Amino acid sequence: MAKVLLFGRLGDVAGWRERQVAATALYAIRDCLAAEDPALGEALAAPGVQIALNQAIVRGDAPVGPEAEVAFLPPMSGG
Amino acid sequence: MAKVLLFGRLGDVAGWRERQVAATALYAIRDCLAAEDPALGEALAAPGVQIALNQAIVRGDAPVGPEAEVAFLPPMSGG
Amino acid sequence: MIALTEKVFDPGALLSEFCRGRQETGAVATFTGIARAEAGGTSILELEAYPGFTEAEIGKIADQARARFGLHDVSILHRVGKIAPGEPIVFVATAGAHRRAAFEACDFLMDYLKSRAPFWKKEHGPAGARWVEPHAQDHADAARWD
Amino acid sequence: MIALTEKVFDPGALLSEFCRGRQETGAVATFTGIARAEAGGTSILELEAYPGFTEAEIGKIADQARARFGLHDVSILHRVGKIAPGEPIVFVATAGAHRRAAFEACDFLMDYLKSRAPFWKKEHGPAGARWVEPHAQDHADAARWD
Repeated sequence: MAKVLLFGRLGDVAGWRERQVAATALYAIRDCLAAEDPALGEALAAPGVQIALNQAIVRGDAPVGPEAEVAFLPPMSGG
Repeated sequence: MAKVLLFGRLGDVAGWRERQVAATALYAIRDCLAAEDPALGEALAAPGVQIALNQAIVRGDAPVGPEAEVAFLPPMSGG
Repeated sequence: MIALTEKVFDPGALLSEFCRGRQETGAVATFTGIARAEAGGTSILELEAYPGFTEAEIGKIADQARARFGLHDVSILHRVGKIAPGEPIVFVATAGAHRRAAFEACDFLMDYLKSRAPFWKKEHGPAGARWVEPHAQDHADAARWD
Repeated sequence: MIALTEKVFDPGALLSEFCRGRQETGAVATFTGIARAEAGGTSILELEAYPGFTEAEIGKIADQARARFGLHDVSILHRVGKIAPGEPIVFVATAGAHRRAAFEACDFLMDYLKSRAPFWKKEHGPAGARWVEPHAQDHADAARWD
Protein backbone atom coordinates (compact mmCIF):
# COMPACT_ATOMS: atom_id res chain seq x y z
CA MET A 1 0.00 0.00 0.00
CA ALA A 2 1.28 3.46 -0.91
CA LYS A 3 0.24 6.62 0.90
CA VAL A 4 -1.32 8.97 -1.66
CA LEU A 5 -1.53 12.73 -1.06
CA LEU A 6 -3.53 15.27 -3.06
CA PHE A 7 -2.79 19.00 -2.94
CA GLY A 8 -4.59 22.20 -3.93
CA ARG A 9 -7.71 21.82 -6.06
CA LEU A 10 -7.09 18.05 -6.47
CA GLY A 11 -8.04 17.53 -2.82
CA ASP A 12 -11.20 19.59 -3.29
CA VAL A 13 -12.19 17.57 -6.40
CA ALA A 14 -11.61 14.22 -4.64
CA GLY A 15 -13.08 15.20 -1.29
CA TRP A 16 -9.99 13.72 0.48
CA ARG A 17 -6.34 14.73 0.79
CA GLU A 18 -4.70 11.50 2.02
CA ARG A 19 -5.45 7.78 1.65
CA GLN A 20 -3.84 4.40 1.04
CA VAL A 21 -3.85 2.91 -2.46
CA ALA A 22 -2.84 -0.65 -3.34
CA ALA A 23 -0.82 -0.34 -6.53
CA THR A 24 2.86 -0.80 -7.38
CA ALA A 25 3.53 1.93 -9.96
CA LEU A 26 2.71 5.64 -10.31
CA TYR A 27 0.53 5.33 -13.42
CA ALA A 28 -1.28 2.34 -11.91
CA ILE A 29 -2.14 4.47 -8.88
CA ARG A 30 -3.40 7.25 -11.13
CA ASP A 31 -5.49 4.82 -13.19
CA CYS A 32 -6.90 3.25 -10.03
CA LEU A 33 -7.97 6.68 -8.71
CA ALA A 34 -9.46 7.65 -12.10
CA ALA A 35 -11.48 4.42 -12.31
CA GLU A 36 -13.04 5.11 -8.90
CA ASP A 37 -13.62 8.83 -9.51
CA PRO A 38 -13.68 10.06 -13.13
CA ALA A 39 -13.74 13.74 -12.09
CA LEU A 40 -10.54 13.18 -10.11
CA GLY A 41 -9.10 11.24 -13.04
CA GLU A 42 -9.68 14.22 -15.30
CA ALA A 43 -8.14 16.61 -12.73
CA LEU A 44 -5.05 14.37 -12.37
CA ALA A 45 -4.58 14.33 -16.16
CA ALA A 46 -4.76 18.14 -16.46
CA PRO A 47 -1.67 19.94 -17.78
CA GLY A 48 0.89 20.85 -15.15
CA VAL A 49 0.03 18.17 -12.61
CA GLN A 50 3.31 16.70 -11.30
CA ILE A 51 3.92 13.54 -9.30
CA ALA A 52 6.31 13.32 -6.35
CA LEU A 53 7.51 9.92 -5.15
CA ASN A 54 8.94 10.03 -1.63
CA GLN A 55 9.10 13.82 -1.88
CA ALA A 56 11.03 13.93 -5.17
CA ILE A 57 9.43 14.97 -8.45
CA VAL A 58 9.38 12.07 -10.94
CA ARG A 59 8.72 12.41 -14.67
CA GLY A 60 7.08 9.42 -16.32
CA ASP A 61 6.09 6.17 -14.63
CA ALA A 62 8.06 4.52 -11.83
CA PRO A 63 7.66 1.52 -9.53
CA VAL A 64 6.26 2.28 -6.09
CA GLY A 65 7.41 0.40 -2.98
CA PRO A 66 5.06 -0.69 -0.17
CA GLU A 67 5.94 2.21 2.16
CA ALA A 68 6.05 4.85 -0.55
CA GLU A 69 4.53 8.34 -0.37
CA VAL A 70 3.02 9.48 -3.68
CA ALA A 71 1.85 13.07 -4.03
CA PHE A 72 -0.10 14.63 -6.90
CA LEU A 73 0.81 18.30 -7.21
CA PRO A 74 -1.22 20.73 -9.32
CA PRO A 75 0.63 23.81 -10.65
CA MET A 76 2.29 25.56 -7.72
CA SER A 77 1.05 29.04 -7.03
CA GLY A 78 3.85 30.38 -4.90
CA GLY A 79 3.13 31.90 -1.52
CA MET B 1 27.39 87.80 16.08
CA ALA B 2 26.77 84.72 13.97
CA LYS B 3 27.06 81.19 15.36
CA VAL B 4 29.66 79.35 13.26
CA LEU B 5 29.75 75.53 13.10
CA LEU B 6 32.53 73.37 11.65
CA PHE B 7 31.96 69.74 10.65
CA GLY B 8 34.15 66.72 9.90
CA ARG B 9 37.86 67.38 9.44
CA LEU B 10 37.31 71.17 9.60
CA GLY B 11 36.57 70.87 13.33
CA ASP B 12 39.73 68.81 13.84
CA VAL B 13 41.86 71.36 11.95
CA ALA B 14 40.44 74.28 13.97
CA GLY B 15 40.36 72.54 17.34
CA TRP B 16 36.77 73.80 17.87
CA ARG B 17 33.36 72.95 16.34
CA GLU B 18 31.24 75.93 17.41
CA ARG B 19 31.91 79.60 18.19
CA GLN B 20 30.58 83.11 17.70
CA VAL B 21 32.06 85.32 14.95
CA ALA B 22 31.36 89.03 14.52
CA ALA B 23 30.94 89.49 10.77
CA THR B 24 27.98 90.33 8.54
CA ALA B 25 28.59 88.21 5.41
CA LEU B 26 29.64 84.63 4.66
CA TYR B 27 32.92 85.47 2.93
CA ALA B 28 33.78 87.97 5.68
CA ILE B 29 33.34 85.20 8.25
CA ARG B 30 35.55 82.90 6.24
CA ASP B 31 38.23 85.61 5.83
CA CYS B 32 38.08 86.37 9.52
CA LEU B 33 38.62 82.70 10.44
CA ALA B 34 41.45 82.39 7.89
CA ALA B 35 43.22 85.47 9.24
CA GLU B 36 43.18 84.01 12.76
CA ASP B 37 44.14 80.46 11.70
CA PRO B 38 45.81 80.03 8.29
CA ALA B 39 45.54 76.20 8.44
CA LEU B 40 41.78 76.49 8.92
CA GLY B 41 41.66 79.11 6.14
CA GLU B 42 43.28 76.62 3.77
CA ALA B 43 40.90 73.83 4.85
CA LEU B 44 37.85 76.10 4.33
CA ALA B 45 39.06 76.99 0.81
CA ALA B 46 39.52 73.31 -0.18
CA PRO B 47 37.38 71.99 -3.04
CA GLY B 48 33.98 70.66 -2.05
CA VAL B 49 33.54 72.72 1.14
CA GLN B 50 29.98 74.07 1.19
CA ILE B 51 28.43 76.78 3.37
CA ALA B 52 24.99 76.50 4.95
CA LEU B 53 23.25 79.64 6.22
CA ASN B 54 20.46 78.87 8.67
CA GLN B 55 20.57 75.20 7.58
CA ALA B 56 20.23 75.89 3.83
CA ILE B 57 23.16 75.49 1.43
CA VAL B 58 24.16 78.85 -0.11
CA ARG B 59 26.36 79.25 -3.17
CA GLY B 60 28.44 82.46 -3.28
CA ASP B 61 28.48 85.22 -0.70
CA ALA B 62 25.41 86.32 1.28
CA PRO B 63 24.66 88.74 4.11
CA VAL B 64 24.47 87.22 7.57
CA GLY B 65 22.02 88.49 10.20
CA PRO B 66 22.89 88.82 13.90
CA GLU B 67 21.21 85.54 14.96
CA ALA B 68 22.39 83.54 11.96
CA GLU B 69 23.81 80.01 12.03
CA VAL B 70 26.65 79.51 9.53
CA ALA B 71 27.99 76.00 8.96
CA PHE B 72 31.06 74.98 6.96
CA LEU B 73 30.53 71.51 5.52
CA PRO B 74 33.37 69.46 4.02
CA PRO B 75 32.40 66.84 1.39
CA MET B 76 29.70 64.61 2.88
CA SER B 77 30.68 61.00 3.31
CA GLY B 78 27.29 59.36 3.68
CA GLY B 79 26.56 57.14 6.65
CA MET C 1 16.33 28.80 9.19
CA ILE C 2 13.82 27.62 6.61
CA ALA C 3 10.47 26.97 8.23
CA LEU C 4 6.72 26.94 7.80
CA THR C 5 4.30 28.00 10.52
CA GLU C 6 0.55 27.96 11.04
CA LYS C 7 0.78 30.74 13.63
CA VAL C 8 0.87 34.51 13.32
CA PHE C 9 4.49 35.67 13.64
CA ASP C 10 6.26 38.96 14.32
CA PRO C 11 8.77 39.82 11.57
CA GLY C 12 10.55 42.19 13.95
CA ALA C 13 11.34 39.39 16.40
CA LEU C 14 12.85 37.42 13.50
CA LEU C 15 14.97 40.39 12.40
CA SER C 16 16.27 40.97 15.95
CA GLU C 17 17.30 37.32 16.16
CA PHE C 18 18.84 37.38 12.66
CA CYS C 19 21.04 40.44 13.39
CA ARG C 20 22.30 39.20 16.75
CA GLY C 21 26.04 38.69 17.18
CA ARG C 22 27.11 39.60 13.65
CA GLN C 23 30.64 41.01 13.40
CA GLU C 24 31.44 40.74 9.69
CA THR C 25 27.98 41.18 8.17
CA GLY C 26 27.67 44.73 6.90
CA ALA C 27 24.26 44.32 5.32
CA VAL C 28 20.96 42.71 6.26
CA ALA C 29 18.03 43.02 3.85
CA THR C 30 14.56 41.75 4.69
CA PHE C 31 11.23 41.41 3.02
CA THR C 32 7.91 40.92 4.78
CA GLY C 33 4.84 40.07 2.73
CA ILE C 34 1.55 41.01 4.36
CA ALA C 35 -1.95 39.82 3.41
CA ARG C 36 -3.79 42.79 1.94
CA ALA C 37 -7.45 43.48 2.67
CA GLU C 38 -7.95 44.65 -0.96
CA ALA C 39 -10.67 46.94 0.41
CA GLY C 40 -12.74 43.92 1.49
CA GLY C 41 -12.18 41.96 -1.75
CA THR C 42 -10.32 39.13 -0.02
CA SER C 43 -11.32 38.17 3.47
CA ILE C 44 -9.08 35.16 4.10
CA LEU C 45 -6.09 33.74 2.26
CA GLU C 46 -5.37 30.03 2.66
CA LEU C 47 -2.00 28.51 1.83
CA GLU C 48 -1.36 24.81 1.56
CA ALA C 49 2.17 23.39 1.63
CA TYR C 50 3.54 19.87 1.30
CA PRO C 51 5.33 19.54 4.65
CA GLY C 52 8.91 18.38 4.20
CA PHE C 53 8.88 18.78 0.43
CA THR C 54 8.08 22.50 0.55
CA GLU C 55 10.87 23.32 3.05
CA ALA C 56 13.33 21.17 1.07
CA GLU C 57 12.50 22.93 -2.22
CA ILE C 58 12.83 26.35 -0.59
CA GLY C 59 16.11 25.20 0.98
CA LYS C 60 17.51 24.38 -2.48
CA ILE C 61 16.79 27.92 -3.66
CA ALA C 62 18.23 29.37 -0.47
CA ASP C 63 21.44 27.40 -1.16
CA GLN C 64 21.49 28.79 -4.72
CA ALA C 65 21.13 32.30 -3.29
CA ARG C 66 23.96 31.73 -0.80
CA ALA C 67 26.29 30.67 -3.59
CA ARG C 68 25.18 33.18 -6.21
CA PHE C 69 25.25 36.25 -3.94
CA GLY C 70 27.96 35.16 -1.48
CA LEU C 71 25.60 35.38 1.48
CA HIS C 72 26.64 34.88 5.08
CA ASP C 73 23.16 33.70 6.07
CA VAL C 74 19.54 33.36 4.96
CA SER C 75 16.35 32.99 6.96
CA ILE C 76 12.88 32.28 5.58
CA LEU C 77 9.64 31.81 7.51
CA HIS C 78 6.41 31.20 5.58
CA ARG C 79 2.88 31.03 6.88
CA VAL C 80 0.57 28.18 5.90
CA GLY C 81 -3.12 27.71 6.68
CA LYS C 82 -5.62 30.55 6.91
CA ILE C 83 -4.22 34.07 6.98
CA ALA C 84 -6.29 37.17 7.76
CA PRO C 85 -5.70 40.61 6.20
CA GLY C 86 -2.89 42.48 7.93
CA GLU C 87 -1.09 39.28 8.98
CA PRO C 88 2.45 38.58 7.69
CA ILE C 89 2.64 35.79 5.09
CA VAL C 90 6.37 35.54 4.55
CA PHE C 91 9.60 36.87 6.02
CA VAL C 92 12.93 36.63 4.19
CA ALA C 93 16.22 37.91 5.59
CA THR C 94 19.60 37.88 3.85
CA ALA C 95 22.98 38.78 5.32
CA GLY C 96 26.10 39.68 3.38
CA ALA C 97 29.23 41.77 3.56
CA HIS C 98 27.75 44.46 1.28
CA ARG C 99 24.31 45.81 0.56
CA ARG C 100 24.00 45.10 -3.17
CA ALA C 101 24.28 41.33 -2.62
CA ALA C 102 21.90 41.34 0.35
CA PHE C 103 19.24 43.28 -1.59
CA GLU C 104 19.54 41.21 -4.75
CA ALA C 105 19.42 37.91 -2.88
CA CYS C 106 16.30 38.98 -0.99
CA ASP C 107 14.64 40.09 -4.23
CA PHE C 108 15.65 36.81 -5.95
CA LEU C 109 14.26 34.69 -3.10
CA MET C 110 10.96 36.58 -3.05
CA ASP C 111 10.54 36.20 -6.82
CA TYR C 112 10.99 32.46 -6.40
CA LEU C 113 8.69 32.23 -3.38
CA LYS C 114 5.91 34.21 -5.09
CA SER C 115 5.92 32.28 -8.35
CA ARG C 116 7.46 28.82 -8.09
CA ALA C 117 7.59 27.68 -4.48
CA PRO C 118 5.43 24.62 -3.65
CA PHE C 119 2.37 26.33 -2.21
CA TRP C 120 -1.24 26.17 -3.29
CA LYS C 121 -3.20 29.30 -2.62
CA LYS C 122 -6.92 29.70 -2.07
CA GLU C 123 -8.71 33.01 -1.68
CA HIS C 124 -11.87 33.06 0.41
CA GLY C 125 -13.76 36.19 -0.65
CA PRO C 126 -17.32 37.51 -0.63
CA ALA C 127 -18.05 35.47 -3.80
CA GLY C 128 -16.75 32.18 -2.37
CA ALA C 129 -13.39 30.40 -2.49
CA ARG C 130 -11.09 29.91 -5.48
CA TRP C 131 -7.62 28.45 -6.07
CA VAL C 132 -5.27 31.02 -7.56
CA GLU C 133 -2.28 30.75 -9.87
CA PRO C 134 0.71 33.11 -9.90
CA HIS C 135 0.22 36.41 -11.72
CA ALA C 136 1.94 36.96 -15.07
CA GLN C 137 3.98 39.68 -13.29
CA ASP C 138 5.27 37.10 -10.80
CA HIS C 139 6.43 34.83 -13.63
CA ALA C 140 8.08 37.79 -15.38
CA ASP C 141 9.82 38.80 -12.11
CA ALA C 142 11.11 35.27 -11.56
CA ALA C 143 12.36 35.02 -15.16
CA ARG C 144 14.70 37.99 -14.58
CA TRP C 145 17.11 35.64 -12.76
CA ASP C 146 17.14 32.77 -15.28
CA MET D 1 9.91 58.60 11.04
CA ILE D 2 13.24 60.17 10.08
CA ALA D 3 15.52 60.29 13.09
CA LEU D 4 19.10 60.24 14.33
CA THR D 5 20.14 58.51 17.53
CA GLU D 6 23.28 58.27 19.63
CA LYS D 7 22.11 55.02 21.23
CA VAL D 8 22.34 51.40 20.13
CA PHE D 9 19.00 50.38 18.60
CA ASP D 10 17.25 47.11 17.74
CA PRO D 11 16.22 46.95 14.07
CA GLY D 12 13.69 44.24 14.91
CA ALA D 13 11.80 46.51 17.30
CA LEU D 14 11.59 49.10 14.51
CA LEU D 15 10.29 46.53 12.02
CA SER D 16 7.62 45.28 14.46
CA GLU D 17 6.42 48.85 14.96
CA PHE D 18 6.54 49.59 11.22
CA CYS D 19 4.39 46.56 10.27
CA ARG D 20 1.74 47.14 12.96
CA GLY D 21 -1.83 47.73 11.81
CA ARG D 22 -1.22 47.62 8.05
CA GLN D 23 -4.24 46.46 6.01
CA GLU D 24 -3.39 47.56 2.47
CA THR D 25 0.42 47.26 2.56
CA GLY D 26 1.42 44.05 0.83
CA ALA D 27 5.15 44.62 0.98
CA VAL D 28 7.65 45.84 3.56
CA ALA D 29 11.34 45.90 2.64
CA THR D 30 14.04 46.80 5.14
CA PHE D 31 17.75 47.32 5.17
CA THR D 32 19.97 47.26 8.25
CA GLY D 33 23.56 48.39 7.93
CA ILE D 34 25.87 46.96 10.59
CA ALA D 35 29.38 48.14 11.51
CA ARG D 36 31.82 45.47 10.38
CA ALA D 37 34.84 44.46 12.41
CA GLU D 38 36.90 44.05 9.20
CA ALA D 39 38.86 41.38 11.07
CA GLY D 40 40.13 43.99 13.55
CA GLY D 41 40.92 46.62 10.90
CA THR D 42 38.37 49.10 12.24
CA SER D 43 37.70 49.26 15.94
CA ILE D 44 35.29 52.20 16.15
CA LEU D 45 33.33 54.12 13.54
CA GLU D 46 32.35 57.68 14.37
CA LEU D 47 29.60 59.52 12.51
CA GLU D 48 28.97 63.21 12.80
CA ALA D 49 25.69 64.77 11.60
CA TYR D 50 24.45 68.35 11.49
CA PRO D 51 21.37 68.07 13.72
CA GLY D 52 18.27 69.45 12.05
CA PHE D 53 19.95 69.87 8.66
CA THR D 54 20.78 66.16 8.33
CA GLU D 55 17.24 64.99 9.15
CA ALA D 56 15.77 67.62 6.80
CA GLU D 57 18.00 66.54 3.90
CA ILE D 58 17.17 62.86 4.48
CA GLY D 59 13.48 63.82 4.70
CA LYS D 60 13.66 65.43 1.23
CA ILE D 61 14.98 62.18 -0.25
CA ALA D 62 12.36 60.16 1.64
CA ASP D 63 9.68 62.39 0.07
CA GLN D 64 11.24 61.79 -3.36
CA ALA D 65 11.10 58.03 -2.70
CA ARG D 66 7.45 58.19 -1.59
CA ALA D 67 6.49 59.95 -4.83
CA ARG D 68 8.74 58.00 -7.18
CA PHE D 69 7.84 54.52 -5.87
CA GLY D 70 4.28 55.20 -4.65
CA LEU D 71 5.17 54.23 -1.09
CA HIS D 72 2.66 54.01 1.73
CA ASP D 73 5.30 54.77 4.35
CA VAL D 74 9.04 55.18 4.99
CA SER D 75 11.04 54.96 8.19
CA ILE D 76 14.74 55.78 8.63
CA LEU D 77 16.81 55.68 11.80
CA HIS D 78 20.52 56.52 11.62
CA ARG D 79 23.15 56.25 14.33
CA VAL D 80 25.51 59.11 15.05
CA GLY D 81 28.48 59.23 17.42
CA LYS D 82 30.76 56.29 18.11
CA ILE D 83 29.64 52.90 16.82
CA ALA D 84 31.30 49.61 17.74
CA PRO D 85 31.61 46.59 15.39
CA GLY D 86 28.40 44.56 15.32
CA GLU D 87 26.19 47.55 16.13
CA PRO D 88 23.53 48.68 13.63
CA ILE D 89 24.34 51.96 11.85
CA VAL D 90 21.20 52.50 9.82
CA PHE D 91 17.71 51.04 9.45
CA VAL D 92 15.49 51.82 6.47
CA ALA D 93 11.97 50.43 6.02
CA THR D 94 9.67 50.99 3.05
CA ALA D 95 6.03 49.97 2.70
CA GLY D 96 4.09 49.66 -0.54
CA ALA D 97 1.30 47.73 -2.17
CA HIS D 98 3.73 45.51 -4.10
CA ARG D 99 7.24 44.18 -3.52
CA ARG D 100 9.08 45.66 -6.51
CA ALA D 101 8.38 49.23 -5.37
CA ALA D 102 9.26 48.47 -1.74
CA PHE D 103 12.60 46.85 -2.71
CA GLU D 104 13.58 49.55 -5.19
CA ALA D 105 12.72 52.37 -2.80
CA CYS D 106 14.78 50.77 -0.02
CA ASP D 107 17.72 50.29 -2.39
CA PHE D 108 17.38 53.91 -3.64
CA LEU D 109 17.32 55.31 -0.09
CA MET D 110 20.37 53.29 0.97
CA ASP D 111 22.35 54.42 -2.08
CA TYR D 112 21.59 58.02 -1.12
CA LEU D 113 22.36 57.50 2.56
CA LYS D 114 25.70 55.79 1.84
CA SER D 115 27.01 58.35 -0.62
CA ARG D 116 25.35 61.76 -0.34
CA ALA D 117 23.62 62.13 3.03
CA PRO D 118 25.08 64.83 5.32
CA PHE D 119 27.29 62.73 7.55
CA TRP D 120 31.00 62.91 8.17
CA LYS D 121 32.62 59.61 8.95
CA LYS D 122 35.76 58.92 10.95
CA GLU D 123 37.36 55.51 11.37
CA HIS D 124 39.32 54.87 14.54
CA GLY D 125 41.61 51.93 13.78
CA PRO D 126 44.88 50.45 15.03
CA ALA D 127 46.81 53.08 12.99
CA GLY D 128 44.86 56.05 14.37
CA ALA D 129 41.81 57.97 13.18
CA ARG D 130 40.98 59.19 9.68
CA TRP D 131 38.06 60.92 7.99
CA VAL D 132 36.69 58.86 5.12
CA GLU D 133 34.98 59.77 1.88
CA PRO D 134 32.40 57.61 0.07
CA HIS D 135 33.77 54.74 -2.01
CA ALA D 136 33.68 54.98 -5.79
CA GLN D 137 31.20 52.07 -5.66
CA ASP D 138 28.85 54.13 -3.48
CA HIS D 139 28.92 56.98 -6.00
CA ALA D 140 28.29 54.55 -8.85
CA ASP D 141 25.38 52.97 -6.96
CA ALA D 142 23.80 56.37 -6.29
CA ALA D 143 24.21 57.44 -9.92
CA ARG D 144 22.00 54.53 -11.06
CA TRP D 145 18.93 56.55 -10.00
CA ASP D 146 19.86 59.92 -11.61
